[in-house]
Amino acid sequence: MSLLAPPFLYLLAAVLIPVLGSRSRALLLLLVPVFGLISLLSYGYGNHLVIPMLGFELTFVRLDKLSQIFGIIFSIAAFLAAIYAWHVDDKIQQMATLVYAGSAIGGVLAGDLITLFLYWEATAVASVFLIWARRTPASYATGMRYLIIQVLSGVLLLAGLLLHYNDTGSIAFDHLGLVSLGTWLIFIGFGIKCAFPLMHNWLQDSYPAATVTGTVVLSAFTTKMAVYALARGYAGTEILIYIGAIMTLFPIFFAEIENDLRRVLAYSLNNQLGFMVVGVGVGTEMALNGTAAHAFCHILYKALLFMSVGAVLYRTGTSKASELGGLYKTMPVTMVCCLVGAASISAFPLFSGFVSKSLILDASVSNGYYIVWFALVVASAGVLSHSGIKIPYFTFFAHDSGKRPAEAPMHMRIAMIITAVLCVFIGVFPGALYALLPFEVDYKPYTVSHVLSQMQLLCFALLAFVFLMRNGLHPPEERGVNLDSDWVYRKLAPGLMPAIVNAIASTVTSAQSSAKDAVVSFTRRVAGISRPGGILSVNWGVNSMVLIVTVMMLIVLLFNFS
Amino acid sequence: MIADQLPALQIVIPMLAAPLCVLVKRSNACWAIALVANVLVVINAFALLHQVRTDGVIRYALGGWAAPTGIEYYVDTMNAIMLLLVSFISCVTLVFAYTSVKKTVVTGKHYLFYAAWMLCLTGLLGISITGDAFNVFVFLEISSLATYMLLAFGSDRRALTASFRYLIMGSVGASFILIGIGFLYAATGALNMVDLAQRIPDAESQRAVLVAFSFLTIGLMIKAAVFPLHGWLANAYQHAPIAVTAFLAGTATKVSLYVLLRFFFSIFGPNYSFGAMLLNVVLLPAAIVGFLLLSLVAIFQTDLRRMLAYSSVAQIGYIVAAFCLATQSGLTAGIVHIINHGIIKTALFMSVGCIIYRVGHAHIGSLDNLMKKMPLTVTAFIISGLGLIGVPLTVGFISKFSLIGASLERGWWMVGALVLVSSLFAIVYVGRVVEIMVFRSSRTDTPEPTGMREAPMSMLVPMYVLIGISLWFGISGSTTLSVASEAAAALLGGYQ
Amino acid sequence: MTDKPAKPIDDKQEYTPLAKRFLWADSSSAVERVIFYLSVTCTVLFVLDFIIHRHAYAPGEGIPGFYAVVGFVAFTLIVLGAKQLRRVILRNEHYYSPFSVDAENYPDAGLDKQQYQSSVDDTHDVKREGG
Amino acid sequence: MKLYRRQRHRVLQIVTKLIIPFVLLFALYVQFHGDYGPGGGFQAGVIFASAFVLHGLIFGLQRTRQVITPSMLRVLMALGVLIYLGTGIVSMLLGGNLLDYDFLAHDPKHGQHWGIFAVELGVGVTVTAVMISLFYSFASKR
Repeated sequence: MSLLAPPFLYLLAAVLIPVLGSRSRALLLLLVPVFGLISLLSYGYGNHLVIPMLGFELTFVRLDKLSQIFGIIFSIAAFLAAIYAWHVDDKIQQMATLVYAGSAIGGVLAGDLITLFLYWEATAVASVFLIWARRTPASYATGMRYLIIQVLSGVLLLAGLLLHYNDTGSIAFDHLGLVSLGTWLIFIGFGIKCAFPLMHNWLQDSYPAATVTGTVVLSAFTTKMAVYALARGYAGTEILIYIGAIMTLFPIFFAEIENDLRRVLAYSLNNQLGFMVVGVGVGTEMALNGTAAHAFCHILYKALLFMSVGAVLYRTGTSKASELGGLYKTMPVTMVCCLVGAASISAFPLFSGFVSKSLILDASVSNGYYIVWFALVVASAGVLSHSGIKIPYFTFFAHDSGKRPAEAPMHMRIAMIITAVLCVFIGVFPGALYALLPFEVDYKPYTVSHVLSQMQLLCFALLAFVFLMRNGLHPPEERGVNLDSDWVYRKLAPGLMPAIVNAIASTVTSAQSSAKDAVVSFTRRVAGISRPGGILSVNWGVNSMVLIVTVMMLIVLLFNFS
Repeated sequence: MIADQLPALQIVIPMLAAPLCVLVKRSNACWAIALVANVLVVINAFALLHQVRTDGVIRYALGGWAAPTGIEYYVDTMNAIMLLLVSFISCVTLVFAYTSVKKTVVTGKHYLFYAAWMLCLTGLLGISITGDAFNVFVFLEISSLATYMLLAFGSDRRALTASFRYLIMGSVGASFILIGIGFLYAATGALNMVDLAQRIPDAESQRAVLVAFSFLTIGLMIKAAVFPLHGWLANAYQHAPIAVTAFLAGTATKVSLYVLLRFFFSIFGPNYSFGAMLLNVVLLPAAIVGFLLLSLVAIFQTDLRRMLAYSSVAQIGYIVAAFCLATQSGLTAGIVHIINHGIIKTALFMSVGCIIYRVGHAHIGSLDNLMKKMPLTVTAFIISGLGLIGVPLTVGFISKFSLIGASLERGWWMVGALVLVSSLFAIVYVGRVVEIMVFRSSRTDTPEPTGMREAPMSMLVPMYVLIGISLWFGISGSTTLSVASEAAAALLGGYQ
Repeated sequence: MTDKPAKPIDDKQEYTPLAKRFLWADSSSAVERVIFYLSVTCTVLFVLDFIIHRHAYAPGEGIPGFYAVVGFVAFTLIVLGAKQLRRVILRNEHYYSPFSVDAENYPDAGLDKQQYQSSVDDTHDVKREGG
Repeated sequence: MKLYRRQRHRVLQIVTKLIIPFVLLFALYVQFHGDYGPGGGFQAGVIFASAFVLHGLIFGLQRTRQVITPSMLRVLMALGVLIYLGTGIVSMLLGGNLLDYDFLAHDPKHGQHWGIFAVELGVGVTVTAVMISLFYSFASKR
C-alpha cells in the first residue's frame, strides 16, 4: 500500500516507462496524476509512512491543509501537462516528467528536512532532462547552469539542515525562522529555488531553453515547491515581505523589453512569485491563505500561458515576439485561451487571479505595510503590461507576420481549454478554491469597491497602453539578448575581468601588459593544467613521480620531527 | 570444525586456484576454477563477517604458533568488511571478465591471466586479514606483482609502460612500507600488530619509531594513490584490460587505505598519529587539494577511463579527509565511502568496459547518441554516475552526507564546504558524458558503425548486480552505516 | 530555413468561425471604435469613483481616481522605464552564443510545423515544413 | 684437428657432465637436510637450478630446453605451490590450523618433521622451476 503513496506512485510509474510502448506511455502519464490525487485524498490529516532511513525517522507523507492544497494543484498540473504532451514520444522526457512531478509532490508532503532534501535534489536532477531534451549544444550549456544552481540550492539546504540538526537535534520540518546559521542556509537554499532577486536568473535562463512541453511542466513545480517550503518554514519572516516586493517589481521591466515570449513568461512567473513571497512574509492566516490560493491559480494560468505560447512555438518554430503577429486568424482557439490566461494573470474580475491576488493585497494593507502594498498595486499594473497585453497582443494581433500556422493539435487544444475553464471557474466561484485553503476564509472578493478599484486600475492601464502605442512610445519588439544579473557569471566571470584589468592597467601603464596577461591567462591556465597534456593530467614520468615522493617525504619528516 | 578454519580458507582457496589454473591451462576451465574459488571466498567472507559480528574478534594462529611468536590472522569487523568487499567485487568482475578477456587478452595466455587474478585476490585478501605487520608486506608484494602482470595484459602497447611505471612506483611504495616495518621491528622487537600496538607507547619517543611512521605514511600514500603521489594510477587504469581496471578500482586502493587505517589507528593509535605526529597536517591538505584539483582535472579528460581514474583519486581524497577527522563519525564516513565507492566505481568501469567492448574505444567526444544503441549500458552509467555525484537515494549520498555531518561535528566547516564544491565538479564531469551519450545526436560525417548493439548479457548482469546493490545501500543506508560504525568503533578502541 | 509560405493562404472566407469574429482587429476603424469604448468605460469608472464610496484601507486610497491615476501612471512609467533599461542592457542575440538558446532555432525534431489549410480540406493534405 | 662447432668445448662439456650429478645431489642434500641443519627449499632450489643453468651455458639453451621444457617448468611451478598448500590443507583436514604440522603424525615431533619436509619440498620445486624459467627468459634472444 505504501508504494501507492503519491510520490512513490510517480517514481514507480517512471520505472515502467522504458518498457512500455509509445501510446501506453502517454496514457500512463495521464493516469498517474489521477491515481496520485486519489491516493493523496485517501490519506487522513497527520503523519503517514514514517520510515527509518539513514538513522533517522523519515516522514514521507505529512498531510495537513497546507500540504494538501499544494499536492492537489501539483497533481492537476501534472495531469494537464500530460494531456498537453500527449504527442511527445520521448522516453527521457516522459520519465523526467514523472520523476519531477512525483518528487515535487513528495517535497510538499515531506514531514522532515531530510525527506524534503531528498526530493529537493530529485526535482533538480529530473527537471534538467526537460531542458537537455531539446538536444542542442546551447540547451546543454543552459541545462548545466540550471543544474549547478539547483544542486547548489540543495547543497545549501543540506548544509543548513545538518547545522540545524546539530543545533537542535531535530530534523522536523516545521516553522524554522531565521534564528541560526543553519536556518539561514536553509532559507537561502529555498530562496534560490524561489528565484529571489539576484538568484533568479536560472529561471529566465532555463525555461525558454526547455522543450515545448517541458516548459509547461517546469513552470508548475520547482518554484511553487519553494513557496510551499517558505510558507512552512518561514511564515511571518519580515524580510520576505521586502524581498517579495522587490521580486514583484523588477522583473516587470525586464519582461517588458524581452523578445522571447517564453522568457517574458519566466519573468512574469518571477513577478507572481513575489506576490506569494509577500504573503508568506506577512504570515497571517489571511496572507498564507492568499499565498496558497495564488500559487494554486498561478500554476493554472501560467501553465495556460506557457501552453499557448508553446503551441505557437510548436506550429511556427519560434516564440520570439518580433517574428510573430496576426496569428489569431489561424489559431483562434489558442488565442482565446491565451486571452483567458492573460486576463487571469492580470486579475480581471471573474478570472482566477482576481480572487487570489486580492487576498495578499488585503493582507498586506491590513497589516500596515502600505509601501509594500503600493508596490504590489504598481506591479499589478505591470503584470497587465507584459503578460496581459504583450503576450496575446504581439503574438496574435499587432502587425501581421504573414505566418499562417495551423491551429494547435487537438490534445493541446483540449489541455488549454480545460485549463482556461478552470481559470474562469475559480474566478466565478471562488468559494470552491477557498474551501481548500489552509485556514478558515472569511473574505468576499466581489465587493463593489473592490471590483471598481481593480477595473479602474486595469482600464486606465489599458488606456495608457493605447496612449503609448499611439504616440510610438511603446518599445518595439526587437531581437536581442537582455542582460540580467546572470551576466556576472556568464560574461564577467568567464571573460574574467580583462576589461577591469584593462581599465586599471591603462592608468598604471607600466603594469598594463603583464597584469592583463596574468588575469586573462589565469582562467586559461586552470583549464590548461587540467586538460589532457596539462601538467596535472599528463603522464608523469617515473623521475618526476619519484621526485614528488622525495619532496613529500621531506615534508612529512619536517612535520614529524618538528 | 570448518567454522574455525574460515580465516585460513579465505586465503587458501584463491591461492589454490592459481596453480590449478596454470596446470589446467584451458581458458574456459581456468575461468570456471577461478570463479568457483571466488564464489567460495565470497561465501567464506560473508560467514566471517557474520561470525565476527556475533562472536567478536577472531584470532587464527597459523601453524598453531600462538600470537607474538607466530603469524596470526586477526579478523574484526573492519577487515571482515574489507574481505567481503574485495572478494565480492572480484567475483562480479570475474564474471564480467569472461567475455571481455576473450577480446583483449591473447588467446594462449588466458590461464596466466586468471592465475594472476587469483594471486592478486590472494594478496589483497591476505593484506586485509593478516595480523602481522611483515605479513602485510608479503601479501602486498604478492598482490602488486600479480597486478603488474594483469596490467601488462592490456591490448595497448602503452599498457607495458603503464605497468612498468606502476612497478617502479609500487616497488618504491612497498620498500617504504618495508623500511617502516623494519624500523618498527628495530624499535619494538615486535611484528605482530597487537603486540606492536602494546609496545609502541613505550617506544614512542624513539627516533626509529618516528622514522618508521614517516616511511609508512609515504609508502601507504603511494599505494593508496593519495593526491600528489597518484601519478601511476591514471595510466594504469586507462591501459589495463578493462575488467582488471574495474577489479583494481574497486579493491586495490581501498585495501591500501585499509592498511593505512590499521597502522595509524590500531597500531599507532589516533592520539599518536593525529595528535603527536600531526598526520593531518600532511594528509588533510593533500586529500583536500586532491579531491578539488582532480575533480577539476576529470572534467577536462577526453578518455572515459582516464576521467574515471582521476575521479577515483578525488574520491580517495574524500576518504582520506574523512580519516583525518579521526573521530568515530569521521571514520564511519570514510569506511562507508570505501564500500560505496568500491561498488559504484567498479560498476562505472564495467559500463565503460561494455562501451569499449562494442564501440572499441572510450573517447568521450565520439560516444554521441550511445543511448539509442546501448540503452542498458548507458542507463547503468547514469545511475552509477549519479552515485558518484552523490545524488540522494544513491550510495554516494550516504557517504557524502555522513562525511559532511562528521566534518561539521568536528567543527571543520571548510572541509564539508569543499566537499560540496567538488561535488559540483562531479556534476559537471558526469553530466558532460551523460549529455553526450544521451542527447547529442550522431554526427553526420562519421559513418554509423553498423550492427552496434547492447553489450552481451555476461557483462550486463554483473554490472546490474552491482548497481542493484548500490541502490539498495543507497536507499537503506543504515545497513552499511551500522556495520561501518562498528568497524570504526573497533578501530578507535584499539586492540582488545 | 524560412517559415514563410510561398503564397500565404489568405482567403478570409476560409478562416474558422471563431477566427472570423476577430477579423475586426485588422480594420483600423474597428480598432478606433474599440478604443472609443475603452475611453467611455474609463470615464464611467472614473465618474463612478465619485459616486460610490470605496472602502479605503491605505492612506490616500480613498481619494477618488486613485486607482485610475496609479494605473495610468504606473503603466506609462513602467513602459518608459523599460525602454530606458533596454538602452543599457540590450545586446546582440549572439552575445552569449553558443551557450544560450537565444540565437538558435528550436530544433525541428520537436516541432510539427504546419501551414494553415481551410478546414474543409482533409488534414492529410496539410503541407508540412521543416522536419 | 678440425673441431665441429658442437665439439669446441669438449673438455668443458665432459667436465660439466661429471659435475652436474654432484650439484644435483648436493641440492638434494641441502633440501632434505634443511629441517636439521642449514638449508631448505630456497637454497636447494637455487642450487638445483644452477645445475641446469650450467648445462644451458655449456650445451646451449636448445638442448637444455629439451632436457626440461618450459611447459614442464610451468607445471613444476604450480606443483610446488600445490605441495606447499596441500600440506597446509592436510593439516587442516587432520584437525589443526593451517600448516599446523603437529597433526600430521601421531607424535607432534614427527609431525613437525614431516610437515617441514613437505613444505620445503614444495618450496624447492617451485624455486627450481622459477629460477630455470628466469634463466630461459633472460637467455633467450627474444
